[in-house]
Amino acid sequence: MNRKQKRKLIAVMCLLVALSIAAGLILYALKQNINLFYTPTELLQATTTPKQTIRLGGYVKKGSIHYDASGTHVHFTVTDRTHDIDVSFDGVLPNLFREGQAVVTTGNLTAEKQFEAHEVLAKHDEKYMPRSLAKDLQKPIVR
Amino acid sequence: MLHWFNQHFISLKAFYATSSALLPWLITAFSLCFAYGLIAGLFFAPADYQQGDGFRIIYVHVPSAFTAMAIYAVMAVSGILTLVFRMKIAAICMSVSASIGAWFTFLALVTGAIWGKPMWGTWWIWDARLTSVLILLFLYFGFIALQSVIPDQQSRDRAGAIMAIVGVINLPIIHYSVIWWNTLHQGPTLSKLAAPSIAPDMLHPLLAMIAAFLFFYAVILLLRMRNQIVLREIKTQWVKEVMSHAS
Amino acid sequence: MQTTPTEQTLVIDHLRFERNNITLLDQIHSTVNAGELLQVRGANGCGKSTLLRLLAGYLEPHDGAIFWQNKSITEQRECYQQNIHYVGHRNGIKSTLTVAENLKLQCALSNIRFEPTNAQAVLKKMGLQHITDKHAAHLSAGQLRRLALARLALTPNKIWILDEPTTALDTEGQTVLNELLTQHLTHGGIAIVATHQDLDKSHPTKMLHLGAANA
Amino acid sequence: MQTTPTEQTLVIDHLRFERNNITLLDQIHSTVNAGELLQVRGANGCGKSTLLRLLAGYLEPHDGAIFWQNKSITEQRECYQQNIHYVGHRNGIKSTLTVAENLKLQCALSNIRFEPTNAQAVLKKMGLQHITDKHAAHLSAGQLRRLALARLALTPNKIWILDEPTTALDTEGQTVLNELLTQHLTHGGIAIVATHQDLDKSHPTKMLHLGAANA
Amino acid sequence: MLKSLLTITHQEIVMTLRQAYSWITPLLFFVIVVCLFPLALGPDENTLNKVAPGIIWVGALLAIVMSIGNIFRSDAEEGHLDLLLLSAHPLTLLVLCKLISHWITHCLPLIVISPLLGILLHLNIHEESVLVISLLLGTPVFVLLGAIGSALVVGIRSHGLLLPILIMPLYIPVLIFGTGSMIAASANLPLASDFAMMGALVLISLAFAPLLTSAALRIGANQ
Amino acid sequence: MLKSLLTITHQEIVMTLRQAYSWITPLLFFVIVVCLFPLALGPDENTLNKVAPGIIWVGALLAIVMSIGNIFRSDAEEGHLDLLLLSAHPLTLLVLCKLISHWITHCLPLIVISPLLGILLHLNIHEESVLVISLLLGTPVFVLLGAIGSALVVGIRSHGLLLPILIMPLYIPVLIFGTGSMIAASANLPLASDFAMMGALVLISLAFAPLLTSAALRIGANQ
Ligand code: HEM
Ligand SMILES: Nc1ncnc2c1ncn2[C@@H]1O[C@H](COP(=O)(O)OP(=O)(O)OP(=O)(O)O)[C@@H](O)[C@H]1O
Ligand SMILES: Nc1ncnc2c1ncn2[C@@H]1O[C@H](COP(=O)(O)OP(=O)(O)OP(=O)(O)O)[C@@H](O)[C@H]1O
Ligand SMILES: [Mg+2]
Ligand SMILES: [Mg+2]
Repeated sequence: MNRKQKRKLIAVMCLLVALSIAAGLILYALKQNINLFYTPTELLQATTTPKQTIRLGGYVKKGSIHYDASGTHVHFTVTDRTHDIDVSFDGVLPNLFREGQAVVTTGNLTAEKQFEAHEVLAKHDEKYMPRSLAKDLQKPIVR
Repeated sequence: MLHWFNQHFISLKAFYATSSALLPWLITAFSLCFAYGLIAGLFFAPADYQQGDGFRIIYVHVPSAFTAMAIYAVMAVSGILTLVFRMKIAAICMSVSASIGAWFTFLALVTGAIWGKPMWGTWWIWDARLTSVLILLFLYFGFIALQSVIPDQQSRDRAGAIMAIVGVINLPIIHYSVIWWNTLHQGPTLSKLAAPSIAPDMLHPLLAMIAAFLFFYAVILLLRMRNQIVLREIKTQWVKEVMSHAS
Repeated sequence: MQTTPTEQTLVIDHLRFERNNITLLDQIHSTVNAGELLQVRGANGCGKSTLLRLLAGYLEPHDGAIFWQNKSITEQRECYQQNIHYVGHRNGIKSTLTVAENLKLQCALSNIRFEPTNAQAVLKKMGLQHITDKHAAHLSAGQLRRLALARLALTPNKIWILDEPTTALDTEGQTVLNELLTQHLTHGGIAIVATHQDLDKSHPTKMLHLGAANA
Repeated sequence: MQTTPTEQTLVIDHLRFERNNITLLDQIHSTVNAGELLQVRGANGCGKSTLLRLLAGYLEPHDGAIFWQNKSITEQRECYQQNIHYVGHRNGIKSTLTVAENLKLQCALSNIRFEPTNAQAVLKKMGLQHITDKHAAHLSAGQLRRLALARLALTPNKIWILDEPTTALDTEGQTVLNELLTQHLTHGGIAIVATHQDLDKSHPTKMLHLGAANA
Repeated sequence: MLKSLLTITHQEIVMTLRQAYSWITPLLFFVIVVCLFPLALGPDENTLNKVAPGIIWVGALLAIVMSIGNIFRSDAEEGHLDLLLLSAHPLTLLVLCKLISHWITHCLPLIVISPLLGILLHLNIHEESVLVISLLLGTPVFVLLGAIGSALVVGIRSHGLLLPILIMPLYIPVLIFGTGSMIAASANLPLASDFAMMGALVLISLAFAPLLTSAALRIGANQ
Repeated sequence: MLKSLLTITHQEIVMTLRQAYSWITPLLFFVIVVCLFPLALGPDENTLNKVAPGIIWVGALLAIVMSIGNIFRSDAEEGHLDLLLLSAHPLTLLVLCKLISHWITHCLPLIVISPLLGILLHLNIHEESVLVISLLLGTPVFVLLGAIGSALVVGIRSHGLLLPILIMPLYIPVLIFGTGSMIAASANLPLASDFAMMGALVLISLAFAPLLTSAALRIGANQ
């Protein structure tokens, strides 16, 4: 092996090592989950102050939606099926907002498991089917 | 094999001839797919159980988003062919694709935003999918700007190739953004290993529309490539002959 | 090809080069043997600088090839370019470094030990010894050119490619340049020089006349 | 002062100029009458370019003065500078404009009507007629220099200050330059030229030799 | 005289338009910088809304600061500046021609596109119109003051970021009144005083900047 | 071989330090940009605190984008680039030397000063340290990717803001993870994933950027 080949070999080795470490780091990072929003479980582990604005995401718990007398104020529970957080919201809800629907809410954690939202977005899942079919299946819409 | 390729696709002159033969077929294919997709999608596909008729924008949004990404992939591959194999035809393909890709990306962004307002409750949110598509648009702009600045043909091709290759890292990010991260954008419906989670009545027009968009890209691509080929080879005998036939 | 190329022959083989679809150089061929000087002449805009940049491997010909050690230079570009000294219209001097530091950087780039005494000798030869520590930004046009030519004396390279090297040089400077060339050629080097002025007639010179500008 | 200055005489009066506390030019004096050419010679780095920039009013002398129409030029700089054509080491060509547009811009700057036919004639004279619409960015070194010299023919100015105008010019280009100079001088113009090459001997020439570089 | 000056202005604009990137890139830069902020600031939509005027103004400021640095650079490098000094026209007028064409080619497009960015950051109609008016008043000052700085650094090669740090402090008053007017607009407070102030700044800088710029250019040639 | 490369790196650093403004101005630019925001956003302390990470990161990004553009410019203008291509060392290694010295002279000072700006924007100790670490991981990526862009535009004179618009989109992931880590830090959420991601980005760009840069430089000489 002459000098030039040796040099090339070293370069390729360095490249491979760097890339494999990079791949490892990426896998590690993905396992840790990088988020647009935090799930209730994640949020309860963190120590946040009421001042901080946070995105909370999860499913609207069955039977948890309560409207105020005024009709604009709404309370519901967001769950990831391990932990729940109660959300209160004052404003216009998106069309898709309903029980079992995935939502992303923005707001502040005011007390233990109490969330004050100033924005609620509905997250649509990847299923598309006609109404008749959905009725036939009669299966819960949540995952 | 390689020889066959060279005869039909790689040399500019051959490509010009091949493309003349291909174009009518591509146009027909586009028309058929588009007609079926449009009619079936708008009138025959049933309304969605959750989104109602609003979901029909899928027939524009998904094909345009898919095509936008496909075009960038084409550019990156052409970039590699340009840099490594010095193929002129690849360079031409790359540079004329850019603005088409930018338009499709723009379309995907606009249709997505229009769809997002009623369904999510917002036009725009800075989640991983949406942001990475915006980056794609900027990458197209950057590519176009870079190429428009370099006067020398060869340098323009190669510099563009490097830019296209560097930007390709964004494609997996766009595609997997909805899996890797929690996004507001939904997860994959079609482009996953499992069966598509969409009813067949809705799926078929969608696939037809995706094919139609890709054919449309192919048609525009070929037309623009032919222009470029003539411009680049303007001094050669065969182009002069072609031109005299045309006039 | 007129002569059978030896190892150390630079062969220019039916070169064609175009810019924006206009053919600038066509059917250029010539061979330069060790110890020979190729003088490229021609009117303004005929493509001398372009030819020199092709020979230095910066540009790639559209047709034809250049052979060094019997191998096309496009196939061995990095290796080939290590044999070259190129002095173009721009001098390649870093204006933020001093004269001496520029030489030092040049040595590092050529992977050669920097010997201060040797550098001093070279500067002396080029008539720059009194401004060794002056910033290159403050040199006059001719001083810059001398500093650029000092590279030739400093590190040994087989092929010299010089684009109008006499620009801005006074008579004394031109004499020094001719001396450098003589020494290089007698040691078996190759020199390719584009110039409008006549060089010293004593060099073993081949002429290459380029046609009028087609552009 | 040897001769009594007339209106159209440029008088250089015991000029001194220093850079960074080093005296570059000292006790320079000379007079140039209408129709005369002052050739500035000297080794590299002796201060020719510096002197020319002083004469063009870009720099101010530390001592002594330059008189034009019996008045120091520092006192009438803007007026004086309108009489001048300066061609320096850099050509002053806008690379984003075409050859013709560069001439047009030049006319506008001199507040002269742009006559396309006249411009064509000038370009023809300079041997640039075939690249009228080429972008200046794509010109060769010699073509750029020719375009810079085209200014001299295009708009009439009394004083020409040329710093190594022959740089990059081929023999034909040099002939044209000499013709331009002859015409200018016979019409009573003044030319101040720094050059290492000899100019045409037929011009009524005064020589100014600058000493070795003190720097 | 006027005709020549018009020719010069026209030629300047032609040069810029011909190098499309020289006016498109500041525009895209503006757009990208504005888009960077939402990404960097994180999720809070409320905050975003609050800082929108600041972001747009700082984006415009940066785009102009960066593009104004080139106004004399190519002239200096190509030696064209030497010719400007020898021109038959007063240098001040030539400078004014260059500045006007620079504003037309570099700032107008920014102003035209700014309402679009406003939509992205959820501004309402009233705020949008105030944004446009305040930019119309503010950008000329940016250009005029920037020209002085540009001329000061013209003799220095590769001056890097010297120019921005020279002139950005001078831009602060404009920035304060510009964003001030928008904050007032979003609170439905009267704006006249902010606009009056900005108008005054335009006139003052129009009176002095070309003079100072040409003086600085002469000094630059002195090197 | 190694010795020459060290000499070259050293010479590069000397050049930069000698022209003090070439490394001080990006620093000042950073500081000024960060200080512009409090002025543009108005006095609201609460908002300011929230946007602090974003502002610091965008400021650093802009300062680096602006300074990286000059990394090959003077080389190209002086014709020194032609010599680099003829060097006895692989161009890739020369590029790496230049990038390392650029990072040392242009980015390290930014990182060193950033905690001070953090204090100005009321970051706490934990956030400060996260800021420094994330900048240490992020700035090399900025430099490496920036070099590719710089090399691509090297043949073009007065390319203006072309470079920023080419490379800023590529910077966005770094920006997101960088500010993400700080936002997480302020909410006491785990950071390891952000840091791991940034580390991966550094390695990937370290593997490819010098190669692509040198390829681009060769193309630039092709003009
Ligand atoms: C501006 C907003 C949006 C952007 C930029 C965007 C972008 C994209 C992109 C790039 C894809 C293609 C992904 C791939 O092929 O890997 C895609 C797919 C898709 N998008 Fe969107 N989108 C947006 C909004 C929406 C909205 C509001 C909806 C529906 C509620 C939606 C539904 C879909 C669907 C169903 C797919 C197909 C998924 C698959 O099979 O992979 N998008 N979008
Ligand atoms: N900005 C400057 N600062 C310090 N010294 C300078 C500066 N510019 C030029 N010099 C010095 O001034 C001297 C004269 O320079 P000038 O350019 O006038 O020389 P010249 O006679 O034109 O030489 P040449 O024949 O090489 O063009 C030189 O020794 C040069 O080193
Ligand atoms: N980038 C370019 N694009 C288009 N044409 C170019 C480019 N560079 C050079 N040319 C043209 O190529 C021709 C040859 O240029 P080149 O610089 O090789 O000439 P030259 O023989 O060195 O002339 P000179 O004696 O003036 O230096 C010229 O006519 C020039 O106009
Ligand atoms: Mg030449
Ligand atoms: Mg000189």
